[in-house]
Order: sequence, then structure tokens, then C-alpha cells
Amino acid sequence: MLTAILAIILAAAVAPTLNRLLPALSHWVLALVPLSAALWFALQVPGVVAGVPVLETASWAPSLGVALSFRLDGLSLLFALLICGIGAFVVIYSGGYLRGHPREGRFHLFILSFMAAMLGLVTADDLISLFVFWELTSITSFMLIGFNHEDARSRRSAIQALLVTGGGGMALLAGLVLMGMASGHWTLSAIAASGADLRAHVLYPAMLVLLLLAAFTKSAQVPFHFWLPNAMDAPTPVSAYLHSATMVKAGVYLLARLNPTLGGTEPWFWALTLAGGVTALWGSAMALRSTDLKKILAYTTLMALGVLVLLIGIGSDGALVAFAGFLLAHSLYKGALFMAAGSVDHGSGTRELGELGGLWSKMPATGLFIAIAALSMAGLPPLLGFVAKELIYEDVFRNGHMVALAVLLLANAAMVATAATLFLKPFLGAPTKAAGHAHESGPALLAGPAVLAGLSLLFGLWIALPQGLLGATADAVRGGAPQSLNLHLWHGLTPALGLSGLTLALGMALYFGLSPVKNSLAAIQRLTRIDHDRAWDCLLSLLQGTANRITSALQDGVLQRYLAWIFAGILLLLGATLVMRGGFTWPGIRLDGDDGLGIVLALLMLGGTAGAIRARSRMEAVLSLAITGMSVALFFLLSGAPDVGITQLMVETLSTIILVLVMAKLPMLPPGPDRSRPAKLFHSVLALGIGGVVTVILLAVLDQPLAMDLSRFFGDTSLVEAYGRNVVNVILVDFRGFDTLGEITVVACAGLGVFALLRARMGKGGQP
Amino acid sequence: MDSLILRTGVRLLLPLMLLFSIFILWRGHNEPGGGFVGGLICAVGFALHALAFGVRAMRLLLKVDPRTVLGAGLLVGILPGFVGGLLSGAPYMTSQWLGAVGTPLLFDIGVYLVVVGAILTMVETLMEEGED
Amino acid sequence: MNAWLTAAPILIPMLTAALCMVAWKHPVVQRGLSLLGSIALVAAGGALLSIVLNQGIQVVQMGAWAAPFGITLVADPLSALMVLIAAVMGFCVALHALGDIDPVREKGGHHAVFQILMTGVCGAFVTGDLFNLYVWFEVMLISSFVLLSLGGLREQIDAAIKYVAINMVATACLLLAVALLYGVTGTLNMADLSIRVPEVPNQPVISAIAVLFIIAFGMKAALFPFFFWLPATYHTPSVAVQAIFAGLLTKVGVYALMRVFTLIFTGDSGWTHGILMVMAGITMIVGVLGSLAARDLNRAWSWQVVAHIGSMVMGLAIATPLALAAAAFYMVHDIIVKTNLFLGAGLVRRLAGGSTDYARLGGLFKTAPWLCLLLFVPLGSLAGFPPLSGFWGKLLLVRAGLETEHYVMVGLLLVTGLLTIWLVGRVWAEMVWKAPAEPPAMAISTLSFGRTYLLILPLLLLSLITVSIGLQPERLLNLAGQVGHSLTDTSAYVQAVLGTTPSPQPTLLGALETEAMP
Amino acid sequence: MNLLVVNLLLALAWMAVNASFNLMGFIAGFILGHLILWLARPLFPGERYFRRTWGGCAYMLWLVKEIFVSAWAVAKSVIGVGDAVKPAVIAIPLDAKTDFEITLLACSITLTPGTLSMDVSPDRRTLYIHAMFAADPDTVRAETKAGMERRILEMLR
Amino acid sequence: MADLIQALIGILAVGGAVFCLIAAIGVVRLPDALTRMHASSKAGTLGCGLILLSVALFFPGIDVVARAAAAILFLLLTTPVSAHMIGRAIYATGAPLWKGTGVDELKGTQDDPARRLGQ
Amino acid sequence: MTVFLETCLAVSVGLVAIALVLTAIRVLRGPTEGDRIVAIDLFGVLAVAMIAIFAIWLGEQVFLDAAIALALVAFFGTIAYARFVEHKAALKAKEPSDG
Amino acid sequence: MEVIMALAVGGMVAGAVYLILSRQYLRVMFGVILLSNAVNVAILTVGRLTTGNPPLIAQGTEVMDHAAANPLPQALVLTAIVIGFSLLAFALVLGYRAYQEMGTLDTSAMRVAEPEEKP
Ligand code: NA
Ligand code: NA
Repeated sequence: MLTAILAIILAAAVAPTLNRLLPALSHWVLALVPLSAALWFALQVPGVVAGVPVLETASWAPSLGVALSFRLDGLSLLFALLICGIGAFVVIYSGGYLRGHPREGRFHLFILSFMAAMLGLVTADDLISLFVFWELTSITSFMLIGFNHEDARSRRSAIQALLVTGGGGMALLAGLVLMGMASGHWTLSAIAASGADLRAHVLYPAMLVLLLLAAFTKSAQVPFHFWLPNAMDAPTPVSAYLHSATMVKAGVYLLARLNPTLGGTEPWFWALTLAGGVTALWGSAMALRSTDLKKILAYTTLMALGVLVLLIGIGSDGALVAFAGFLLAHSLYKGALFMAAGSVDHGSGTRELGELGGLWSKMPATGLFIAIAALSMAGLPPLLGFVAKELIYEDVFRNGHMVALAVLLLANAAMVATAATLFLKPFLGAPTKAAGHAHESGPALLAGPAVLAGLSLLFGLWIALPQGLLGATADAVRGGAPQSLNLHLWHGLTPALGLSGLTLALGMALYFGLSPVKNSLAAIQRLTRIDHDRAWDCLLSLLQGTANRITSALQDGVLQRYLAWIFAGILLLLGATLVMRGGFTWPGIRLDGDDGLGIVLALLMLGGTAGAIRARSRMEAVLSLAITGMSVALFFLLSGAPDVGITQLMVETLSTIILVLVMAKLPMLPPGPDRSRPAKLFHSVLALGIGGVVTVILLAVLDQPLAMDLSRFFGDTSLVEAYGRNVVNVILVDFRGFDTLGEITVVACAGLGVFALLRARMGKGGQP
Repeated sequence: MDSLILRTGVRLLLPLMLLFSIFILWRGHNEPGGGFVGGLICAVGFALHALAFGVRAMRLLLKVDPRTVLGAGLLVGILPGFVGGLLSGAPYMTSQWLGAVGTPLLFDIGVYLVVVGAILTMVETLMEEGED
Repeated sequence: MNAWLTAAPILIPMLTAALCMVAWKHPVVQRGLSLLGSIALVAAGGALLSIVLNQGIQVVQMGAWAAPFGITLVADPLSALMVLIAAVMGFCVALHALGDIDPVREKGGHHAVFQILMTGVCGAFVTGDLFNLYVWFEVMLISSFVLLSLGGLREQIDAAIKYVAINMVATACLLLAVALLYGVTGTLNMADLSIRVPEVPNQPVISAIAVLFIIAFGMKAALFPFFFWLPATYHTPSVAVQAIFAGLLTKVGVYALMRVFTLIFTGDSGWTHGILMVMAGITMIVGVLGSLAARDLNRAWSWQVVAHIGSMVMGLAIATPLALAAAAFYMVHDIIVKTNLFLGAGLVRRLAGGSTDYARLGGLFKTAPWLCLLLFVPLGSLAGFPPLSGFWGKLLLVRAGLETEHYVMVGLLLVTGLLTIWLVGRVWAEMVWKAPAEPPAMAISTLSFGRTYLLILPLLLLSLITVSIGLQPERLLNLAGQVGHSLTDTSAYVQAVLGTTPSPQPTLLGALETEAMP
Repeated sequence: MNLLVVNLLLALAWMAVNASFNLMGFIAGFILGHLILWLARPLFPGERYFRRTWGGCAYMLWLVKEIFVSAWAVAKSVIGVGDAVKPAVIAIPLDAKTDFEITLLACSITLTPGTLSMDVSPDRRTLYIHAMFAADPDTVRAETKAGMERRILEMLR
Repeated sequence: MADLIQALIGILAVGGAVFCLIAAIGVVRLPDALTRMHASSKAGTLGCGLILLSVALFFPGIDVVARAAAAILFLLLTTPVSAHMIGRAIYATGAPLWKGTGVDELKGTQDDPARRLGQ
Repeated sequence: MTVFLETCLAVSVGLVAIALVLTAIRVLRGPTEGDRIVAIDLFGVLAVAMIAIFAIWLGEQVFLDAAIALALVAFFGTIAYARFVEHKAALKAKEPSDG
Repeated sequence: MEVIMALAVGGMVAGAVYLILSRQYLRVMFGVILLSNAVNVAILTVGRLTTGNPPLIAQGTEVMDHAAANPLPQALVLTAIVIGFSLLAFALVLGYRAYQEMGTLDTSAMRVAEPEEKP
């Protein structure tokens, strides 16, 4: 499987070059790769059907327990076949569709990459690998949806899809990791074995919510469905592939895959049936309302996804078989329909129902394939769609899910009507202007619809052919022992058949009474008016607005407020720590004779400080600071630190000189108060608070004993081992000379910096 | 700053200050002082000269570009640390003494030069800035 | 030899800087020196890391003064890893600078100051002494002041004003914190501190000092509410400077937090790590919102720097081996990606004729498709797309967070991730996809052949690293795991620093001098 | 000035022979040496060393006395018991010519009672002083010229 | 003898301190900047010089004496120079002199610093 | 050290300390810049005196170096202030003629 | 003495914070100067204070008097002073350049790097 994935990636990598070398043939050549992969997967069918999954493992990140492990069971195999099979035709199709497009090669790059990612996703057994491929499908689909990227709408849709599926991805990551941690296993197969434990786990609801979020976003379940119709801005092959056959089914795949692990509980049942049912209804209703061929198809896809989710939610044996059947049927007919619709677009220049009519004579092949696929969609015999629908009805009826049955009935009726719409008017209706210049498409565009429509027919007639695989799929979703399956196109007069008849009748009624129905639908929609696109825009602009507001409130470009934030933070953190942790001790005042001088010096320091604050002119401030500085120096000297004292005096003077040299070039301080009254108050609180906190900590520190062993060592060895009598200097140049090395680097850099500031100036406007 | 009195005063003071700065540097290992303070005094002396006589006069007196002094000082500060390693593989900055002269003193000279170079670079550029 | 290798990450750039200063009149010589020095630093960093991995923690006592007395340099897995990654960034950026830096800035001493910055960064990584750490922080700080303002453009000066003012406050906080810690323990050696701090009778005061360290390093690391200097400045200097700032500066703050809050302040972790956690959470959200509010590419990336600092600190705050490993892994990833993004933005600016307002850019797909491919790597990695490096970092953090039941933090992390995806998607759509609004003022091909490659090569190199970490994460994961373990079990560190007291080494000259001295 | 060197050498020699390397030894050696040289002054015709040294010493002593006096005067006026403070800015025409002369004069004026040098005119002909007790500016002017300037010029020329 | 010297040291120190204090009082009490400068330059120098002298007497050894002498010398040299600079600066600012000031022979002449600076 | 000397030193320290405080008050109160500069100049001289007394009081001759250093650089500080004031005066003097 | 200095440090820090919160860049710098002075005093203070007795090894002895002042904080303060000075010098010149470029030293009017958003 890894080989298949890598081969497709390789094909993707060479696609642009190949396209440049063989512009007319490249898509045929490239299609060989997924085709061979499909062949390989087809060869695995007997084994898998016999109940022996194919396993592969490659080491990846063993320290995290992550491996590239793959497991091919019925579910994976069905998906893999669809991906590679439909994929091959999509590649061929897109070669025709994009003929002469300057970025055709790049398109193949993306779509093949997507194919590889999708293939990885459905075959991965390792949780993290699954996630990796999941995300890769999101990214590649972003590229594909935005393929027509000069178009602003395409870009918007791409970002929308990226965000929705990306959000699902985040949930998936959290959910998978939770699941892995809760079960202690990091492969799906191993986790499935401990499903019962997981379902009883305290975090089960969290996992469920997260994973459902992932699946619902990916599979466009209500209320995350809105991105899918917008994604139709992508070129038709993308719609055909991603948005019908594969990517959107990734969510369905995930649900099916997790069914044995998380399924079978009340929340699971309700979440899935509810979301699935609503989505199915919604999709049907919207499909009826739409007039753009691709939009119609997109909404029917929603309906199908809803049905699939609903079936998983019901989860009975029959429902799962129906799930497998409907999955296959839908993929085939929807793929065919999308490609054929593209062909119509390509041939006639429009996809609007109102502009189409009488194409049968111009595009007979396209018409034929659409007809077959539409019949399958409508669920009419002898097509696969019929079989699938019968299976659904049969099981749902038998289990007595009457609400679900009603939903399905309505949805299927809508499908019938839609199917009729798709074929009858464009092909058999009165010819329109667009039909005038319409022409039949070439083999590249028709190969896909032909094969897929053909398969719909073939499988319908010969249901025994896919039966084994469908059974294996259902087994995989159920997670139990294999059950034998015996499907027939004709299975007698059953309630299901009756329901089918009802569906057909309802559907026809819908089709022929179309406009009243449409109107009533529109009315309903007006009542429950949720313009999802508008809502989406609102959500984004709300987010953007929040971001803007918070950012401009915090980062408002005013240094004073930055500093106020910072000091407030300091005060808050230190103050809270002192209050919450305690620890303040008062060392006790032990005044002795020298302290009088200490007090005077302290007063001088504070006087200088006060002077600097009070100062009206800069000179006043500088001179006040000089008092503080000299008092500090005197304090150093008094405390037996002559080196420090001298240095302080020197530095004090030098700072003064530089200050004066600089100040001579600056304007006077502006007259008037420096800040407003409230600011003054606030700043005073901050200042006094921080000063107080520092004092408190300092006092507490001073009350602790201090180990003097370092200093004693310096004192003892300074002369004997380092040959210096000035211990401070020996520390500076020897014991801790490395500090001084850094220090002179700072000094040197400052010198250089001043030079650069004054001499290295680029001209205005950014260029030297 | 055309003050005759100041100029005469500085002419008398500068040699004294330079002498004092070397003195401070030299005995720093045994008494208060050292490369940093010494360098500061030296720089202050030259800066004073610049203040009284102008930057160009100071530059003539100094003869080398302060930036060269800066780089050289840093180099002089870094290199003595290697001596121990070259001789015996001892770690960086392991001191080596030959009589009263040791690598820490060389290092201190580096400090002195860096300080002089840096401050004079600053003073020179700042004062020239004013003259434009 | 190993002793010298441990000191080499400091000495090599420092010597390079000194030589550049001596040769300040000759830009060509400086360029050569800068390149040579950068290559040597990479070599030294690689050698150091491999020695640390093979032979354990490396310790050297500067000046041969035994541990708590002299200054100790320590290379443990985290330090060595950070040194190597910093060296690689230094090399890439130096290379870029050769193609990008203008003569004025070169004359102003760009190469020398850049090397000084590298000195400070590497010094902070390898030092085992708290005050020495302060010194290297200052070296970093002054050089960043100079680099930030070098060129003297108006917005640079404006930015520098804010940067300088805030960072000088930060510096004072750090110094005060170091002083207070000395005041209760009497030592500065970090290993020694890890032994003495728990013995201090008044533990609450240790908590207060620890919080002061959070504040001080938090300002360097740009944590909320101390990050303001970063978005105010990072978009203003030359591209090379932006890139190295974004890559390394804040990470040194994170490194320091990681070092101090695993080695020294572990006694009151409920309080201190709780504070870190809250700050990390807010930082992530505020950072990512800021990046969404920014219209300018560089400013958006600056905010992203802030946002991801939050992620790393979250790992630190959780403080399990896995979480610390996650933080280390994330840091490596983030350094590479942020450097790359800023270099890329610089290239884009060149192509777009001086603008980095991404809403006004466009058409990069048309003008420079290969560049788009190159840019996709850091962008994707930033968004955490698998299988790029950012994904693994995120995965590690999520796992670490969920394991320790920090659900809110994981939620914030994921929301941040999602919003980052939005940003990346938006940037991609606007910058790459959209049709160009006006013809690009300057195509990259107008540069000389050699210069073009100097600009592209670092981008390519960094992208390759990102991709290879993504595809083959095991090596780095393993290393990060070692980091995580070494940070949670610090006994090996302490043992390496204090355990063996090397006797003073007899030296040739030392034998001669004993009689000569008084 | 080479006699100063000789004198210093003599002082050193004295210290060496007495092995008394301290202040007293130096002072004694210097004075002795000076006496010897003074006795031998016919050997050095035209040498102004002695006049300068003696003059310098005398001047120093005088200056110290003046400093005391001036400090005392200030003290009195600070406490409010001295002469009434009557400041004035006074121009003094200069006979001193060289930089050193002018500077020495200016410094001396500052250190002595009641006067303070403020500025020298650019043409170096006038010294402006601030006097504290200058009820009569002309007196101050005359006293300064006759007292201070004369002494300095005598000593230096 | 030793006691006598110690007494002398003490007296010199106290005397110096007294002059220091007088200088400070003068700076506080005298009417304007120029008159205050009289106090600071004269009493201050004397006070400081006396104290330095006492230091020279207190410590044995020529180096201390030399350094004390150097300090006194510096003081004697720098005080007038800085006084001159300050005086000129004060005058240059054009700040009005104390109202009790008598004649001003500098004001308005060619040599008036305030005027020279304006050119 | 005799009691007399100790007393003298204590008294001296006290007197100089008072002097420092008084001078500082003048620095802070001004009112003109000239007053402040005069006062800060004296403050420097007083600091030299204080350091010299420290030298005797604490028995450390090394303080003398601090005194010398201060005497030298305090002078420089004063010169710088004076220069600054003159510079500002010059700017002020130029203004009217410009306008 | 230590308590006194702790209080003085607190006061200086408070003053520094207040100044740093000013809109005028130079006041901010004054605050920074104060702050670094305060921290330097704090460093020396936490090393515990003695009166006098500098950490010098007297002639004739081999080791430092254990009652001498703690030398380590002194070395630290020295380094800190020098570093602080370097940063300050740069910052001051930067202020000059800012005035040159932007014509103001009011930091709230410096909006070049972060221009005001148009509403
Ligand atoms: Na020293
Ligand atoms: Na050593």
C-alpha cells in the first residue's frame, strides 16, 4: 500500500514536467499509475473477502509510537478501489477538460497528491498516520478548490473549506490522541479490540464530540455543510473526485471506521441519525431549488452523505450492508454525473438548467451516460442504485425507525425528481441557444462517465460481483465476525419494493409539480432563513473584528501604555505572589553608629529621585540624578567598595557628559503637565506598588542567612593562586573574567552602535 | 568653547590624567583600579581635550582612529585567554604568569583599550555631529 | 579538547567579531570573516552536540576555577541542541546578508555586530552561571539594539525607541532577580543553586524571586503581558536582522525559562508553573489574533513569533518529560520556520517592490513559482500541516497536554493552530494566488546571478531542514526526548558540574612563576 | 628648568644614602639640594630657577593666606556679620600676556577674597571679574592689579 | 608627638568640615548664583583642602602624601577653571543678576558672552 | 586612634553630611540653572571631602584614589554642564535674529 | 544599614517606574538611570554590608580578612554598572536620532513603525 501511495506521489511529482514534455498524452500516462494501483487492490479482493486483511508497516517515529502502518480490510479496500479507480478516470478526464490550460501539469500534481493522501487515509491503521493523511487531503483540496485562483470566489471557497476541515482536523487530532491515550493503543485495529473499555471511559463523551466534529466537518454534515456547495468553484474534475467520490466521504469513512470502537451507544446513535437525517433532507431540498448542474449535484451529494451517516448511526447489520451498497452506488453514479455534467458544460458552454435543452442530438453519448447514472440515482432497476435503495428501505423498515424512514422516503423522492431534472430537460427538452453550438466531447471526457455509468449498470445486473466486497465492508464497519451475504436485484415483492414505488410516485409528483414545490420550499426557507454564507462571513468578520480590537487595544503603538501594561503585570504577579505565598519577614532594625550617615545618603538618593520626578527642565532632572548617583557612589565607598565607588563616579560623569552632548541637540521639555490626572494617579499606584514590593522582597531576602563560601574562597585564593591583592579585580579579570569578557563586548558594541547610529544612515525612503 | 582659561587648564590636566589612568590600570590587580577605571579616566581626559580644543585637535592628539582602538582592545581582551590552552591545554582564560606579568593583566589592558576606544568613538561621533 | 569545544560557540563568533572590528575599513574582509566564522560555528555546534550525545554532558570551568567559584560552561542536550540550531540559523542568515545587506549597513558594522549577537546567543545557551547568563543576555541586547537601528531609517529608529525602553526595564528586572537569588543562596552557579535553593529556610521568598525571573525572562521571551516590544519592532530592520531576531532572540528567553524552571525553581511549581501556564495561554491567543489583525507580512510573522512562544512555554509549564521534549522540539522547529519566513518575506518584498502588505501583493505563483514551493514549506510548517516539522511539535504538545489533563491549554493550542491555518491560507491566497495588482517593481532576476543564489540558498536550506525533520522526525524526537529527560532529572547536570572537582592543572609557566611571585 | 631635575636627583641621592624613602627624607633632601645649588649659583649664569622657586613658594604661601582670608570673609558674609554684600562685574585691563600668566591670574583671583574671574575677552586684553564687596569698583580694580597681577608677573618674568 | 599629630589631624578635619559647611550655607543663603559661587569656590576649596591635608598627615608613606598633594593641586587648578566656566555660562544665559548688584562693566560690551554667543 | 580624633572625625562626617544635604537642597531648588550648577559643583567638592574623611575614618588610604578621581571628573561634569547652558543660551540668542 | 538601603532601593525603584511611565523619552531614560542605580545598590546590599574594610589583601598577609566587605557583589555591580552605562549611552544617542527623524521626543507621537490604523 505504501508502494501504491509512493508511486502516486511520484507520479504527482513528475506531472508538471511530464505535462511539459507530452502535453497531449500526459494524462493518459499518469492515469496508468492509479489504474495499476486499482488493479493491485482489485487483486486483494478475494483475500480480504475471505477475512484476511492485508497489513503493512514501516517505521516512522518509534519514540512516539508512530508508524506508517496500513491495514486493508473490506472498508478500506472498497474505498481504495473507488479512489484509485475513479481517480484514474478523473486524471484522464481532467487532461481533456483542461487541455491547453497553462497549469494543467500543476493540476495533475495536486490531484494525484490528493489521491495519494486519500489512499493513505483509508488504508492507514496507525492513528497518527491517519491524521497525517487526513490533513493532507485538506491541504491538497485547498489547492484544488483554489485552482482557479485568479477568481476571488475560488479563493474564498478554498479558505472556507480549509478552515472548516482544518477545524475538524484539530478536533480529530485531539480526539485521536485522547483515544490513543485512553486505550493505550495507537492503531485502529488494536483500539477497536478495546472498544468496550473506551465506551465506558470517562472521556468517552469528549472523544465522541471531537471525532464527530472531525467527521461532520469533513463530510459536510449540517451545520458544517455550507462549504461543500461553495467548493464547486473548483474545476469539474475536482468536484467529481473530491466532492462526490472521495474526500467528503473521508468523514463517512472515519465514522464507519470508528463504529466498532465508539458506536452502538445512545449518543452515537442520536448524533449520527440526527445529523445524517437533517443533512439528507437539507441536501434534497436544496438540490430541488438549484438550477446550476454542479450545484444540484453538490446538494445531492449532501443528501447522500446524510444518508450514509444515518445508516452508520442506525448501525444494524442490514443498515451497514445498505451503507456499503449505497456508498458504492453513489460513488459510481455521482462520479459519472459530475464528469458528464462537466462534459455538458464543456460542450455547450453553460451549466444553467434554464439555458440547456435539446442536447440529445448533439451530445448523445453524454446524454446516455447521464441517463444511466441518473437512473441509478433515482434508484430504478436494474441499476446499482436500486439495489442500494432497496437494502436501505428493507432494513430501516424492518427495524421500525419510522422517522428515519420518512426522511429517507422524502430524500429519495427528491433524488428521483432531481434525476429527472438532470436528464429530461437538458437532453429531451426544447433546444436552446446553447444547444446550437454544442458538440460532443472527446474520449478523455467520456471515458470516465462511460465506465462509471457502465459499472452502475453492470453491478446492478450482476450484484453478485461486488457482493463479496460489500459484505466485507459491512463486516469491517460492524467490527464483528464475517456474515454471509446474498444480494439480488430482484428480491420479490417486499415492503421495500412498495416503498420504492411510493418514492417514484412522489418523485414524479415533485418533478412535474416542480414550481409549486419549489415555491413552497422557498417559502419554508424564507421562514427559517439562514443564509449560511452570510453567517459564515459574519463569523469571520466577527473574528477579524475581535482580533483587530484586541490587537489595537493592546498594541496601540504608544510606548507609555506598553510600559504601563508591563509594570501592571509586574506588580500583579509579584504582588499576588507575596499575598498568596506569604514569606514576608522583617529583618529588624539594628541601627548602629554608621547608620546615621547611611540615612543621610539614603535621603540624598531619594531627594535626587524626587528632584528628577519634579523637574521642570531636563537640566534640573540631570542634576538631581547626579545627586542620586554621587550619593550612591558615596554609599559604595562607605560600604568598603572602592572599585565600585570610583567606577560609579566615573560612569556617572561620563553619562552626564553624553547626556549633555545629546541634550544640547534636543528641544526643551514641553511645558505643562507630563500626564493627565488619572494617569498620574494610576502611574503613582504602579510606581509605589512596585517600589513597595521590591522593598518587601529585599527585606525578606536580607533576613535570610547568606552563605559566604564563594567570597571566602576568593579571599583565600586571590593572592596565593591568582596573584592579586585586590580581590575584586582578581574576580573581574580571573575568577570571573569571562563575565568581563562579555562586558567589554557590550562596551565595544555600544561604541560601534553609537557610531552606526550617527554615521550609517540610509537615505529617506528605504534605499541607501 | 573658546576659553583660554579652560584650555590652559586642560593642557596641564591632560598629562596628569593620562598618567593617573596608567597608574590606576597598572596597580589595579593589587589595589583599587584596573582596566575599566583606568580606561575611563584616559577617555575622560581625551574627551576633556575635545571639549576644550575641539574634536579634530583630540583626533590629532590620539593619532589612531578610536574604532581601531576598539577592535584592537577586544582582540587584546580575547587572545590572552588562549595562552593557557596553547601551552598546556588548560581551559580558556586559565591564567599564566611570568613573574609579575600575567595573562589577567593583558586582559585588563584589553579592557582598558576597549573602554577608551568605545568612549572616544562615542564622543568623537557625537561632537562631530554637533559641528555639522 | 572537549573543554575547548564547549567554549567554542562563544569564542568563535566573538573572535570573528573582534577581527571584523579590527578590519572595519574593509567590508570584503569582514564578509569573508563573517562567512568563515559562521561555518566554523556550525561545525563546532555539530561536534559539540555529537559529543554530548555520545559522551554525556560536557562541562568546562573557565579559567580552571572549580565549579561554584568560577564560571562554568555546560553543554547538556538542550544547550548543545540550541547551539547547533542557532549556528545553522546564523550561517543561513549570514549567507543571506552577503547577498542582501546594503553598503551603508555594512559600513555601520553589520557583520561585527551580527557576530556579537551570535556570541550572546550561544553564550546564553552554554553558560552554567546565572550572572554570566545575564551578561550574555546583555551582549545579545546591545547587539540587537544596534542591529535594529542599523541603517537609521525612520521606522527603525521609532521601533528602536520602544525596543530599547522596554528591554532596559527587562534588563533591570533580570539583574535584580539574579541579585536577590544570590542574596539568599550565596551562589551563582546554576547547578549549585539547584542544590541550595531548596535549602533556603524562607521558601515563599524563593517563589517571589522565581516570579521575578518569570517576569524578566518573560520580557525577553515576549510573553503576555510583556511582549509589546516585539510586534513593535521586528518588521523594521534589514531582512537578515529580522530573520535572526525572529529565529533566535525570544527563544533564548524561552531557553532561559526552561533552564531555570527545571533546574532551580521546582519547589513551588504549583504557583510558578501555574503562572507560566496562564501567561502561555494568553500569549498564544493574543499572538495569533495579532497576526490576524496585521496586514503586513512581517508584522503578521512577528505576532506569530509571539503566539508560538506561548506554545513552547506551555510545554515548559506542564513540565513532564514529554512536555519538555515537546517544548524543545517545538523550539527547534519554530526557530527554523520563523527565520525562514522572514527571509522569505524579504525576498517577496524584493519581488514586490518594497511592500509587504500582503493584501497588496499577489501573483507570486506567476512570477516565481519555485519560490512559492519554497515558501510553502515554512508556511505549511507554521500552520502545523503534516508531515512538516510543526505538526510533530503540535502533536507532542497535544499529547503532553492531554496526558496531564490540561484540556483548556490544549484547546487554546488547537484554536491557535486553526487561526494560524486561517492566516496561512489567507496569506497564500493573497500573496501567491491573487493576480498581481501592479507589475512587480523589481524581479529577482535583476539581481546578479551570485546574489540571487545567496538570497535563495538559505531559504532552500531551511526548507530542506523543515521537510527532513517532518519526514524523518525520529532523530530530533529522540533528541528532544533526551532533553526532556535531562531537564526533569537534573542530577546528571548537577553531578557533571559539581561532582568532580578538577585539580588545578600544572602549567609550564605556572611552574616557573611560583617563586617569582610575592 | 634642568636645575629642577638636578635638584630632584640630589634629593633622591639623599634619600638613597640615608635609606629613608619617605616624605621627610625627600623634603630634607630637596631642601638640602636646593641650598647646595643656591650656594653654587655662580656656576649657572642667567638661571632663573632660584627666583622662580623662591617666588613660587612665596606666591604659594601668599595664596594660601589669601584663601584663608577669603574663606573667612565668605563665612562672615554667609552668617551675615561681614561687610554688606555689594556685588559688581568689573573689567580689569590685563598686563599679563601669555596663556599661563592669564590663567594663573584668573585662578588666583578666583581663590582670593571677594573676587571671581568670569571671562577673558577674546582679544585677551581684559579680564572680567565678579566682585562680592565692590562698593567701589575702582578700588577693587586697583587692588587686583597691584596685588595679584604684580606678584604673578614678578614671579614669572 | 603621635597624639599631637592626631590632634592636629582632628582639628584640620573639623576645620575643613566647618568650611565645607560654610560653603554649603553660603550656597543656600547668598542671594544669586554668582555670589553663591564665591562661597562654593573659596570655602569649599579650603574645606576640602584642609581635609585632604589631614589625610596626608594621617597615613604614613610618601605615596599617600603625594596623592593628597595631587588631589589638592587638582582642586586648586580645577576649582577656578570650573568657576570661570560656570560664571561665564551664568552670565551668558542673560539671567538677571541680584538686584543689589552694582556696576556691570561687561553687560552690552563687545565681550558680553550673551552677545558673543548670539553671533 | 585617639578618642579626640575619633570625635573630630565623627563631627566632621556630620558637618560634611549636613553640608551635602544643604547643597542638595540648592540643587533641587534652583531657581536658575546657574544656581543648580554652582551647587552641584560644590556637591562634588564636598563629596571629595567626604571621601577623604572616610579615608581616615575607615583607615583606608585607597579612598584617596577615589577622591582624586572624583576631583578630576567632577570638574569635567561641571564643564559639561556649563557648556550645555552656554549652548542653550546661544540657541536662545540666535532665535530672535532668525525670526 | 541594610534595612535603610532596602527602603532607599524601594523609593528609587518607585521613582524610576514613575519616570519610565512618562511620555517624554528623556524622562524614560532618567527613570532607567535611576532604576539601574537602585538595582546596583540592591546587589551590594544583598551581599550584606560592612562599613569600610574593602576586600583587599593587606601587605604581609596571604588571605583576605574575613570581616572584609563581600567582594563578589562588588564585582557583579562593577560589571552591571559598565553594562548599564553602555546601554544608556546607546539609548541616549538613539533619542537624539529619534528627535532628528521624527521631530519629537514624545513617545506617544512616535507612530512611524506602528502607524495609527485608519478606522
Ligand atoms: Na578594578
Ligand atoms: Na585563571
